[in-house]
Amino acid sequence: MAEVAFIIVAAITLASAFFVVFSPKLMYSGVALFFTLFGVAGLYVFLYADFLAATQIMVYVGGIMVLILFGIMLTNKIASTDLRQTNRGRFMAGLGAFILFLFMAYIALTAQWHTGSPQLLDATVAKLGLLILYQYLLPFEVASILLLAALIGAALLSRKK
Amino acid sequence: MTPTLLFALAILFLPLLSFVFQIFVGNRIGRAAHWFSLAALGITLSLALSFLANIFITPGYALLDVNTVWFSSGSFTVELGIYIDNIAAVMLVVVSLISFLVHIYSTEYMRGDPRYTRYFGYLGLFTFSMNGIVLANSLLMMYVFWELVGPSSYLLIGFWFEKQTAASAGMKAFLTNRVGDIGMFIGILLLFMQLGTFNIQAIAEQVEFGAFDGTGILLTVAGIMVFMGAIGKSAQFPLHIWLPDAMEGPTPVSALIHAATMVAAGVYMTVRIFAFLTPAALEFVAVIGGITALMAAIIAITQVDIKRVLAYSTVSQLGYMVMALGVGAFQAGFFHLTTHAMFKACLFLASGSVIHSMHHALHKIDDHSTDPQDMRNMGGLRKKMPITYISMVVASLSISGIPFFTGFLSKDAILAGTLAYYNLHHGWTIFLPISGFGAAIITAFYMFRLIFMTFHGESARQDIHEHLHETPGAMTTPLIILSVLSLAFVFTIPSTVNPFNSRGWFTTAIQTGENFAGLDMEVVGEALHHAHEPAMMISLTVAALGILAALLFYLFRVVNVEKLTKRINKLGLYNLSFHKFYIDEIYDAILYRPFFWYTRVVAKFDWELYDQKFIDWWGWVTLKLSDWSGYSDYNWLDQKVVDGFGKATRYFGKELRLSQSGVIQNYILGGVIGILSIFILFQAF
Amino acid sequence: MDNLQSYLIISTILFSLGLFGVMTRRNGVAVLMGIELILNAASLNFVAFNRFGGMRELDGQVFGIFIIVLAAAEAAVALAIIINLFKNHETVNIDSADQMKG
Amino acid sequence: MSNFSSIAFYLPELLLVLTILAVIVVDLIPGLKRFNWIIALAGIIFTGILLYGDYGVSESLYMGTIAADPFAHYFKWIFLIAGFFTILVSRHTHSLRDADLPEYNALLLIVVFGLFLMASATNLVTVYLGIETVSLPSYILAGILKNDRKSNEASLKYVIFGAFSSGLMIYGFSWLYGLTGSMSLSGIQQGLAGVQEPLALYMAILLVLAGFGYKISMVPFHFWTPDVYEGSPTPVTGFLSVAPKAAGFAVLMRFFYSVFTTGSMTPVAGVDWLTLIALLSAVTMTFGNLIALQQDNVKRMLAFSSIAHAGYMLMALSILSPDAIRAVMIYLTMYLFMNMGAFFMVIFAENQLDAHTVEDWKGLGRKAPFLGALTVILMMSLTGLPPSAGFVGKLYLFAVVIAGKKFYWLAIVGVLNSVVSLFYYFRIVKAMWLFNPADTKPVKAGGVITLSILLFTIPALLLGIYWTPIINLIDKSIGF
Repeated sequence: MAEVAFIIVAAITLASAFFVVFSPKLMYSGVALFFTLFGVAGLYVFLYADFLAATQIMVYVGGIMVLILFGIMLTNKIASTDLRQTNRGRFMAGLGAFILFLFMAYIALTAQWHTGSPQLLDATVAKLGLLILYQYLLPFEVASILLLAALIGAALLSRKK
Repeated sequence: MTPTLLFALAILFLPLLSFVFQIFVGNRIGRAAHWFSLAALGITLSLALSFLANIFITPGYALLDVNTVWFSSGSFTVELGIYIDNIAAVMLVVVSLISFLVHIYSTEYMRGDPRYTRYFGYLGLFTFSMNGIVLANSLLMMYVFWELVGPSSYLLIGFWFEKQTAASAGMKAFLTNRVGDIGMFIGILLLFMQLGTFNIQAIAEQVEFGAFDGTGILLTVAGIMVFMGAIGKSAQFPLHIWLPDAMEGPTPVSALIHAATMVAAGVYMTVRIFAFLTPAALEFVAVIGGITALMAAIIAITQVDIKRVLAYSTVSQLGYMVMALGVGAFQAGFFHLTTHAMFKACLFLASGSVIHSMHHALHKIDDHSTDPQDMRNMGGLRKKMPITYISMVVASLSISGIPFFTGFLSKDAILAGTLAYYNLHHGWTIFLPISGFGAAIITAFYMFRLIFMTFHGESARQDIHEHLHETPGAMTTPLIILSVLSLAFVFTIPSTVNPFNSRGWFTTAIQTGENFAGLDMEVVGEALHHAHEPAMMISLTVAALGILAALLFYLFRVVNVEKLTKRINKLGLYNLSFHKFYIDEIYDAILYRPFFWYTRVVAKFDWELYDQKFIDWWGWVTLKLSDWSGYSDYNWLDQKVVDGFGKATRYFGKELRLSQSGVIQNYILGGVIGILSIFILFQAF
Repeated sequence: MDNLQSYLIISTILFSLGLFGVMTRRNGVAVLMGIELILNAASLNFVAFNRFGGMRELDGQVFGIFIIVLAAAEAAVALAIIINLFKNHETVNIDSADQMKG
Repeated sequence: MSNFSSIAFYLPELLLVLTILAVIVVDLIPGLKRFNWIIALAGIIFTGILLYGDYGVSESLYMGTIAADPFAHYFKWIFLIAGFFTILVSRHTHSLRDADLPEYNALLLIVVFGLFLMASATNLVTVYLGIETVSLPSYILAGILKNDRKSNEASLKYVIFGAFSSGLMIYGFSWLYGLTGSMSLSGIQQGLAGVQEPLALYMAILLVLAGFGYKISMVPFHFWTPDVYEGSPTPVTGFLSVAPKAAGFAVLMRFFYSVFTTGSMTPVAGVDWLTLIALLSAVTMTFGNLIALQQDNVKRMLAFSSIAHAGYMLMALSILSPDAIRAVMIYLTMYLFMNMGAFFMVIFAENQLDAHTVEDWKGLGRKAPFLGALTVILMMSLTGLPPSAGFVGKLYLFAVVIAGKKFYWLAIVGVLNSVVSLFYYFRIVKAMWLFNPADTKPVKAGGVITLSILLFTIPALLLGIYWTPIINLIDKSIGF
């Protein structure tokens, strides 16, 4: 049962990712990205990363996706969301990405990754909370400064003058 | 601080002080500011002379050898120091003497120039960097001053930068020198990495005790690399191309930089590193010198610009010095450096005097199109400018290697060296004496061609001639001093009075007791001793031949024989003059008649044909040779190699530029393809 | 199917697709989507390694969280820049910004 | 060290954060608005004082996520100097007159903070955060001239290329994590000792290198450099060409010298990244120099030359020894002065004459002889002619390569390249001095610009003559 569910989630993720990249219509790409991000969140669930899955949905789907959709709407008339692709670089880009994919897939399958027994964790939230506020306190605080920078910057660039 | 050290520091920094003074204060004072520079250089000269006197009293010891740690960190210690031995002391005198005389000369030559004080400042800067090279005890310090010489000579060559040619000549000199300097830098680093020191004495010592591992190939490479610097700075083949162009600078600058001091820096440096040049490296040095000496001499024949003749002659003489070092006669080489500095500075300053005078004359008749440096516009100047004329003749005799003049002493020693080298090595090394003697004959020829064309015969332009006059005392005094210094007795008396013996006090003073990696000095000394006499004979013959040829070619062609006979006629020697010394008859008897007879018998050859085919044969050959070498020099080296490098880099730059297409996604594609190709490349191998 | 390799393959595919999208999409917003795919692929990797590599701590998941946070910040800035471009160039086609080259 | 006790060693950064907040808050109060730059400068000065107090400290802070070690300490000075003068000069840059300077100052300070983090990061999380904290505000700084199309274009290219490279980098990070099971650099180094099959490690190194290579503009991740440098406001360009590049080298050295090595100074099993760096170094400097020859825009020329400088520094990193780190640190110090000095001169030329191309610079030496003379020194230094700081820097780099006895060819390539560089640097000198300007009316720069150029030219010359103190300082700063 779990296997079937995994295959379905994985298939949705990859198929929608294909759509994101290949769809000629920008709006469709945006919607497809929505599914991809959801799919990745689903994969996190399979990996017992429930908090991360929730974050993914809240931040990505709730935040970044909305931003992107806003971006699309602000810069296009919805009726003409026609998106042409650059034809010149497409072949070379495809070839490059594909060869890189082959190499990486080969390495991913054959490499001798760090091993150990798979963890069986049910509640990660408490652990993660401790980790972030103890081991990773500094990065956590620094991230706030980074967000501040993004805030200032985005406001600075978007406001009229 | 010992007095000696204090003096040495004064020698180094007084010219710099002069520079600082002229740049910051000079402009406000105006013309009188040159007194400061004169005083500074005067003191420098007298201090240098005091060193020379000390050396003369106690030769063979280092006068000063101080060392202080400049900085030290871990494995990297660099010391800063001054080393004065007999060689350095002589060099200091040469530099400060010529510099001082050029300062005096320039007060007149540069009169009225809008940047008069700045010019003196630049001279000071140059002298400072030059003295730095001489005083340095480590290769690194020498390199630093070596590079400092570059910009200061750049400033002087391009001093009249309004002239586009002057500006680009300065640039060319600077860039060409850099090519050699880079090699020198690598060589210094190679030595440092092997031996862990920049100190020249320490390097020589360690090399002597076999510190260099392996078969010595690395040492050879390092030596040749360091010598590259000399190839650039001393205008050796194939980097000599900048020197003739550098004549765009003011003439006193040419005398200072491009005759006496800067170009000699390369030779001086080679003398310094001589102790650790391997036989293979020395062979390389000798060949470079030989090629340069002969080639430049051949080129000099066809030049009509008075300064260009001298420029090529300088290149040729530098080739002599380098060749001398290569064959192991390094004392002869250094001796020639010293004598050459005197007579070549004299020649340049004399030519400057001529140009100055021509320039003023042209200015007076309001002629701005005629080239004041073209010898074809001169002629008959000797009466108008007797002091210039006499000093130039003295210097020419000296450079031609005539006994009683300094050039004879040093040149003879070099030629003996090449002959000795051939005797020791045989085979292809015959090239070295051939090039030495060949260059000697040509030198004598073109120098007297210059004299005859400029000072003898009829004036080519009477209108100019009327306005010519001898230059003022500030310009002639240096000429007189330098021509006196071109007389042999200065370097021999009191040790020897024999004019054919070069072993005067000077050669004793520049003896060193060092051992050398490259050569067994005893063998070389022995061979030199044997080669001395034949070399002298040949060189005398050769010099005489050269002058004779010049006489035939230029004096008798230019002088109107009819006028001469009329003048002689007044003295009553009518018959003789009537028959024109019977020269025509002699010619007729021994040349024409047999020849016409021969032509009548054989074919329809006539006088013109004979003229073209026979008399001018030598001229034709040399002209062609010189044309060809001039052509190859310019078209091949300059255009193909030097410009070719520029063109190639530019071409590739242009092609590579296309990668910067302006489209960000192509950039990312470039990054991805970069990763892929690196990955494949490194996995495949 | 629930093993490390299958997650790695999924992530690799996402990565390559993202790369392809970044290289070929003309619209700036679409390029941004490609970048999001790459970031998601990396994040997925971290979490998968965390799960199967026998790590004692949950560092991988923490890194995943940071990636999400930074992706949000980056998206905000990038969109602001793209909108600014739109104001000046009247288009979001990023190859229209090729004034500087060579 | 625990989080709480780490604060004692984190005071400079904390003060920097306070300054950032103060600058933002002051901007909101109408009467105090114009003081924001004084606050920013004062903040940097006081940060410097606090930083001085940390001299000689070598501690691992915040549960090992960052380290306050002498190595990072040295780099922090470079960032502070660069940041201070950039803020100072920006106020006197005409092209920035209409920009929002309070935000500009705040963003610049955030970049400095990020640089601090980059130099001291010892954990994958902090490395990533550091790089992003530098990049994100930089994107905005590049595009701060909102109505300037070139500035827009610069920031767009910057953000896309930056996001792409950091994506590659964290993908590489994830593989490092997967191979070793650790996030801290020391843990990764120990974990890598057990890696048998180096293929995955090799790919990971390449991907990580993409992220660092982008920061130091190494070929083939250099493409953004010229466009971004040309389009950004000049003070930003000057800053970007020095500070993030230095931080990139700091991270690169920390990574490659402490992670991808075994304990005994040899590359990690089976991955010959030394040859890789040597190759990339040769390509990088050749590329930068050859294209720089073709440029007419001075800023763009300096951009390509900065690529070439990165190549020179990489040259030393192809030898695995403490000397290499020292040589790079020396060169970065020299580079800070000579390159920023050159950019200040560009600001002067833009301010007073609206000069952008070499053609526009013609006769500048006549119009402003003092600054012109200083520029000659700066160009000499950038070319690496003695006696100048650039020469000393190159001396150390070449010494490392030759002492390494491995890549002699690389030294030759480097030497040929520095000959080529002479041609374009002296094109500027030639334009300045060998042409007569249309009018010889003297041009005066503002006091601050003149002072900044002078203050950066003096070290560019002085450090070429006497550099013992710097060496001594660096020698004490090599420990990771």
